[in-house]
Amino acid sequence: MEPAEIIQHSGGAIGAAWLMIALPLVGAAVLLLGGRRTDKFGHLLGVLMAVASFVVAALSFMQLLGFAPGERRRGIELYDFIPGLAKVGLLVDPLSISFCLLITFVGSLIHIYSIGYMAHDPNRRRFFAYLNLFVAAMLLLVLADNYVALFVGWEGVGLASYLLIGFWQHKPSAATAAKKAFIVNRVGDFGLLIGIFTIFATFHTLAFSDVLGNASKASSGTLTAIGLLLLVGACGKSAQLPLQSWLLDAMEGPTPVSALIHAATMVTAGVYLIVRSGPIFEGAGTAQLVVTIVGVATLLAGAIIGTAKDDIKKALAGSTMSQIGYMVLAAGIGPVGYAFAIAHLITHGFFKADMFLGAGSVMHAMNDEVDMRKYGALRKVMPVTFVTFLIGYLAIIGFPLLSGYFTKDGIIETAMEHNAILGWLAVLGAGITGFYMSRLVFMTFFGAKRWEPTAHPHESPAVMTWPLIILSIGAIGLGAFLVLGNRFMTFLAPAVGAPEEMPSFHPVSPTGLATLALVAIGAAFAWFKYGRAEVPAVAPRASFLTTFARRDLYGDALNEALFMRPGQWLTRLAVFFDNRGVDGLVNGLAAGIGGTSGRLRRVQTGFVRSYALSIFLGAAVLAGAWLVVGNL
Amino acid sequence: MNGTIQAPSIEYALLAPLLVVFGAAIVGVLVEAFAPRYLRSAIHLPLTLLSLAGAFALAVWQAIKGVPTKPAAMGAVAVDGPALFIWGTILILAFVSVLLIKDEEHFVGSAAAVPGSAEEEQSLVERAAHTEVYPLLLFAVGGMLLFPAANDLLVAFVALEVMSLPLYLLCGLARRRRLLSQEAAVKYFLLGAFSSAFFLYGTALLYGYAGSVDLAKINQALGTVGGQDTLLYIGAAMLGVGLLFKIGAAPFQAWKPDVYQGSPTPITALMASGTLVAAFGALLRVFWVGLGGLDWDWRPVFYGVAILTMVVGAILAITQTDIKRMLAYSSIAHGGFLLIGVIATGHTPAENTSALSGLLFYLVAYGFTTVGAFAVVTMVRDAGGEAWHLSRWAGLGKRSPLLAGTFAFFLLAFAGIPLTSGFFGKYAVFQAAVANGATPLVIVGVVASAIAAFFYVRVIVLMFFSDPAADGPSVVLPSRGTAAVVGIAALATVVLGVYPQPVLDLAHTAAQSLFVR
Amino acid sequence: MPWLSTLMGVSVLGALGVTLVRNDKLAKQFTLVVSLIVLALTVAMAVQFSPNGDKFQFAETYDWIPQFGVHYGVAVDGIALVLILLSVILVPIVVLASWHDAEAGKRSVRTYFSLLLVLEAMMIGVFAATDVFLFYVFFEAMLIPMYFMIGSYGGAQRSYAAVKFLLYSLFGGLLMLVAVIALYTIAGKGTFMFSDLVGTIQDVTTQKWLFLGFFIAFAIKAPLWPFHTWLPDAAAQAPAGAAVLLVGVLDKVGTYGMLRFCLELFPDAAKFFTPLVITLSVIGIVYGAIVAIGQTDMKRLIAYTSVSHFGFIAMGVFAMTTSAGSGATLYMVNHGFSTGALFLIAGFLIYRRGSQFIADYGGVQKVAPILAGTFLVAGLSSLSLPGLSTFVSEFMVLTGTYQRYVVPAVIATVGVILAAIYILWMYQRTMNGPTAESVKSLPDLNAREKWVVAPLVALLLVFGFYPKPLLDVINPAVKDTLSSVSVTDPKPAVPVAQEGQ
Amino acid sequence: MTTHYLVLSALLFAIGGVGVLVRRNAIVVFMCVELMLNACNLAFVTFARQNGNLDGQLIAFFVMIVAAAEVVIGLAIIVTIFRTRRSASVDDVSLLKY
Repeated sequence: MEPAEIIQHSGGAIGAAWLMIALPLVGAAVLLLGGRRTDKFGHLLGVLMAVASFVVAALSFMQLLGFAPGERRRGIELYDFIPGLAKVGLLVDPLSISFCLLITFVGSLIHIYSIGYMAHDPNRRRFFAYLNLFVAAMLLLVLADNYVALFVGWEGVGLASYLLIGFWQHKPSAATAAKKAFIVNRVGDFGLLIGIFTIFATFHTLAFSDVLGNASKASSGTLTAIGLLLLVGACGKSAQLPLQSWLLDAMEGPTPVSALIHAATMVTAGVYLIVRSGPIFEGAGTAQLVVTIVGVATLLAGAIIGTAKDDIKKALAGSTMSQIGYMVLAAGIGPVGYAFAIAHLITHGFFKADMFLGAGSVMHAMNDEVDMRKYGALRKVMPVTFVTFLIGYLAIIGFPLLSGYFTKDGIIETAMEHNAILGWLAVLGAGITGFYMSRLVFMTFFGAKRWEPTAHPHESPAVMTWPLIILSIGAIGLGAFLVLGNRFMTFLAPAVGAPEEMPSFHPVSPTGLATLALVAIGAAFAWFKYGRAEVPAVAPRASFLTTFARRDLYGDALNEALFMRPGQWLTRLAVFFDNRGVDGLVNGLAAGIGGTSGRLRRVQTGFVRSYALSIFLGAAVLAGAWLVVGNL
Repeated sequence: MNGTIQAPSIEYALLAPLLVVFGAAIVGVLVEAFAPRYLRSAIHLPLTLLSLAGAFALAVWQAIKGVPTKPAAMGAVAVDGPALFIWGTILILAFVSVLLIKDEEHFVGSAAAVPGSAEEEQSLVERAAHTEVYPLLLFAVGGMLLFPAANDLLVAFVALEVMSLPLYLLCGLARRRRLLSQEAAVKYFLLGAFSSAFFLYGTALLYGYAGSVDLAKINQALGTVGGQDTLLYIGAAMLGVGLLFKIGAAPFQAWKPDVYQGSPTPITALMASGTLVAAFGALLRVFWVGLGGLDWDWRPVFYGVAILTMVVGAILAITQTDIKRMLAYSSIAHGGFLLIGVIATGHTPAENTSALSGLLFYLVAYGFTTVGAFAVVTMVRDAGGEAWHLSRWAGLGKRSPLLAGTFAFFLLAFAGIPLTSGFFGKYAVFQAAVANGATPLVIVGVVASAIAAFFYVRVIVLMFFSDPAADGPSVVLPSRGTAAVVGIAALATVVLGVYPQPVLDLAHTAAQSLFVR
Repeated sequence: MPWLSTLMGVSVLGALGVTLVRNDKLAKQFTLVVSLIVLALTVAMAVQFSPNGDKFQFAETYDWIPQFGVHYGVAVDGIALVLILLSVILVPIVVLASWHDAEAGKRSVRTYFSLLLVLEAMMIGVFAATDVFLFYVFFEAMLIPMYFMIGSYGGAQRSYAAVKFLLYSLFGGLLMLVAVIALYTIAGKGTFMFSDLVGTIQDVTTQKWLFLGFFIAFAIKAPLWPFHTWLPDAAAQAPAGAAVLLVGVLDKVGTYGMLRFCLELFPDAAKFFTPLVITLSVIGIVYGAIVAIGQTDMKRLIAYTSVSHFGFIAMGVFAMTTSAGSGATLYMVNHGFSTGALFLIAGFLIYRRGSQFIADYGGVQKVAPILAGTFLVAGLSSLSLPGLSTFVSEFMVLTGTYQRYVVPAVIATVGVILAAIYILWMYQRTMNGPTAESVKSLPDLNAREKWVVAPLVALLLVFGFYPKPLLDVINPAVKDTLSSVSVTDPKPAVPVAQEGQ
Repeated sequence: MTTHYLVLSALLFAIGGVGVLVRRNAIVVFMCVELMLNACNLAFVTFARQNGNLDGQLIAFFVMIVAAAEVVIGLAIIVTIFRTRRSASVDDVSLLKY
């Protein structure tokens, strides 16, 4: 089934969809320009704007549901952005509205949570300003009806991410991490930009409606090129191999940031881009294949990294990488996979945000300690956090009937049908997930207390626990709601198309059983190693493989060896060349003329007879020249 | 040979400017002889200024009345458009220079007294003064007027000497640094006489070739006389030596820095402006009227000379540390630029007119700026007299911004920055040269200009961007004359830089009548 | 009404007036008022400009030097108009920013502001000139006030920098002079009016030589690699305000000249040399960025970023597509605001601490958040973050270039990554991390400084989201230019029928 | 026949010229210049003979007068510097250089 036509729309909540973007943007502007004057109510304004944005999203969703499925792609013209290149408009369709709901809903919860989490930070207002900025940019990204506006949002979230990772910028590590995130993202943007240039050169337009509607007319070579370039962009934003390295460092940011940006929403933008550009990928098999390979590679890499991390946030970050790997894998499969990719994206948004916020709650209780080796036995002191975290945990490992069970297993099943190798690797990934998530839970909430003497853990305030509770409810039921009866796939079909034959859900399938078995083995292994056994307070010397995982698969080492060192060397060389070579040439020329002058002026000896000689010789030369010229 | 001698017809009206200047010079000599010492200065100054002004008025009157198309005085003197224009220019420049000379500080009280001797002391006590300066100057100016107007080589030679001999003397009359001044006089004299001999020998050879020293007749002979080309070529080369020497073209430039440096600054100003103008006028006339038919031969030779001159002038100037020497080298470089204009004279009247008018304009522009620049030099003094060393000029911009600013402006004009007269001067000759296919020469010209800009800019750096030395020179309160000179020069530099059209028109009209052949 | 002459006249009279004011403070206020009047007049003029009307509007032509065929001819098309707007917007900002700059060296304050106004008149003149000779006159004469501003009011190495700047530019200008003369002579029209000279040089070899004469001058001015080394010296030594005008406006004369003169007067030569120019530009983009990364001096760093940016502009000009051409023109304007903001804020920082070295700072964000914040915004505009106007222009240039020259555009896009590195690394080293002892008591921006930065940031944001007003003016002019070069945009591989294209 | 005179004139001119280059005494140098002028005179007279007009002879007189004037000036200058420096060597006057 092909995607539906876009219908120009005005009026109603959808007509006011721009408010979704504008409201948080205004919030950010007020808080940033208002300065300290807005300190008192800054966080409240931030929450208000996020919630208001959610309300608009919800109303738009309602209105959209009111249309027949084939008329659910509504375009709203805004203004002529770059005359001749791009008009800006919004596209409200099932795909974008799903994202809007996720972003604004989870976003609002995280805003609320942050009131408590950031309560003691003197710059809380600024934090909320950045959060609002992020929400606005993210919404622009998903609502844009063309690639330029998408790119504006794309970079906007990058900026917000930069600002929020480096929020505690007095910490050099945070500042470095922020910079790294931005630069690595820029590498991705490099691909995305060139992809956009290629699109423009091919179609002379950047509007989704024109490009995607005519994609089939372009040669497959062009489409492959565009697809791969867009993939580079997606890799950067979604921390897929080989541009994954920034995500782990990004955990330097405050935990709500990790939850919102680096788990639930921004990092999934790559998946959105691929799904949105579906018609391009569908015309380019090679590109699709590469997408799936990247997805699988990342889901394994993320999982492996997750197994060895003692920093609770980094372990979760590895998990995020891995889960997004699943989504990318699904997105690379084509229309069958799109719905699963987005569904998993949404459920992941809930349960991963849930877990990140839970981790934040733990850190909040433990004086911002992130090393799980210094946790243990927290289930009793933090019951709410523990229960909500446990739900998230069960959801992610695919415990039957919880969200992850439906969405992730859907992806695995689809992959298995698409390509058995990919499928089995995805199953393997699920097994590892079972291990590292269990390890995380056991190390944190079970076992013996390994707290620092100064730690006095306590349950977090209600403003932090309520978002956890709400998110965990989503983590429980959302998967079933979306997947059962192909509800989401049907809903999404007008936007991204759908397979001719809807897949049916088998509660008991060989793949599903294999997955469950592997997950159980992984969890059991974790129990033996970290639940029952004593966890050393200092990480023991580890095997080569563990070190490999601890060092993020040597991703940073590789970057350093391949890019940073040569880059620094190149920079020094260039500076040297510029000073000595280019500028040296200029100054050398000047010095040369000066030197000539200095030597030549010695000819002016001051002796009148030597002057006379020059006249005499000059006369001879002149006469000689004349004779020569005259007799030519 | 019928026994009667025809009285030569002399067009006195045409020659009136010359006669006025020479007459005033002779009156000046008489004043020296008969007027009491205390009156001499009081008589000389008005006499000199009035005669120059009168001569200028007569030249203007002549120009308005109509430019004659035939040489005057039996073909000896050609009062044509270019000559009148050059006369006007020289007379104004001379007038301005006289205003500088008026300041007696510049000249020695008694030239005969040995420096440092008791006689010199006495002459200082007596406040003795060489008021002969004025008649000498008038003679020199008379020579300058005659030189470019001379229509035969003998007159040219005589004019050359009349112009040069008083200048040799004037060079040696500086009040301060007398050793340098005397050295300048000796060098200028010996080398000047040496080069005059070349000029004369060239005249002789051309006389041998053509049977006449009349320029027009020489030119006629060019096509008709055969078999004596060697005489012609060597003769032309020897004439060239004499003329290029006066211009200061390489390789005959060596005297210029030494003489410019040693001479009393007002005399340097006169030489750098008036002599240069006169010499270029004569060069044009000799080569264009006398050897016009030979231009295929002299143009390539001048090509080389021009390139050498520009390059030598520009390159040697950048390491100079003495302001007057630097200006001298700058003058050499400008001589090179002006030679481009000479080479640019072409074959059609239109081409000639544009080249010639460009050259004339350049001469006016350069002359004024030069006089102004040297006038500024006279004002910057320390205990030992004028402060010539460039390091002494450091920070002048802070101490007397107006003077330094004016000087910087002159320097920018030398460098040929737009909105100064120097720019249009250069532009005019460059354009004529390009129009006549001498583009490579112009490229050398602009490269030399760029190099030359360095040392002008260096002085500005010193004056404005460096901190003043603690015991730096002071700027004397200018006498009214000096102030007037600086003012006039600055005004001319501005006006010619912003609205050059009237003077260009004038030069154009003058050039249109071309040289009388 | 003779708008353009009025603008220049007001500036010049203002410059004279400033020298007559006896009191320094009054002189500053007077200058500010004059520059604001000029701004108001320019805006009034711009409002009356009709983008789809005659190519050149507000034309005034008088004979200046008939003998040389030189006119006083001024007029504006869209390209010139936006650049004049840029200039007159920057001048009051610079005046306000330089409030105390001239005092630091204990030099004449009045002279500084007088030079500033003279420069303003010349900046207007150089963009408005419709007579090639007049353009040349302004082109060269502009050097002088800037020379004095750098030399008299700059940093420790100021005289070296000023001389290098002047001589380098002068050299280029003189080469151009030869070309100007040759153009006049060969065209044989007896006039320097640009419109009369377009299309007169038919011989391609001649065009090539003349093109080189003009181009080298512009390449030095812009500056393109490898003629760029004067810029870091000059910009680093100039007082911040002068650096803004130098990099923000004066250098644009180079790229403007390429667009206006190199392309229109010598279309065939321009096409012939396009590969060369694009190569130089691309080298400049990457090279400038890499060298910028390695700088230890803030102002030098910003100067090198400009080398990179000028590469983008030149590439856009010579890509000869509508999008690239308009983008390049817009880039000239945006770069003025962006680099202007960077230089000024860096200047404020340097003024406080007395050092240009990045290593002397650290953690400024903590003590001076507004300064740091605005510096970040300016920095982000330098790395062309979407939402800021520089993105629009860079995007247009790259899109337009890619249509015709894929590989150069791809290499140039690497500059996008490098820009992130040099800006963010500088920001990190100066603003982030633990607060350095020496900056602990650094005051934040004061009211005057906020007024300096606010308009720039506002312009960057407004044109970042709504560049249409500028592009509506620029687009017709660029299209006209390209049509006189007789090039058309490449056709799309997949034509998509749609309205509005 | 006149060729010999011309050769002589050229020789004299050359001797004068070389004399200027090699002699140190200012007076001698100056006399060498005078020799050159006289060589010119000889040439003039010879050419007058050759060309069959009197112009050359006339010019010779002019040249003599000019030469006399030059002597007056020249001696004055040389004597002045001799008195100052107690030396007539032109090599001693070399303060102005480079």
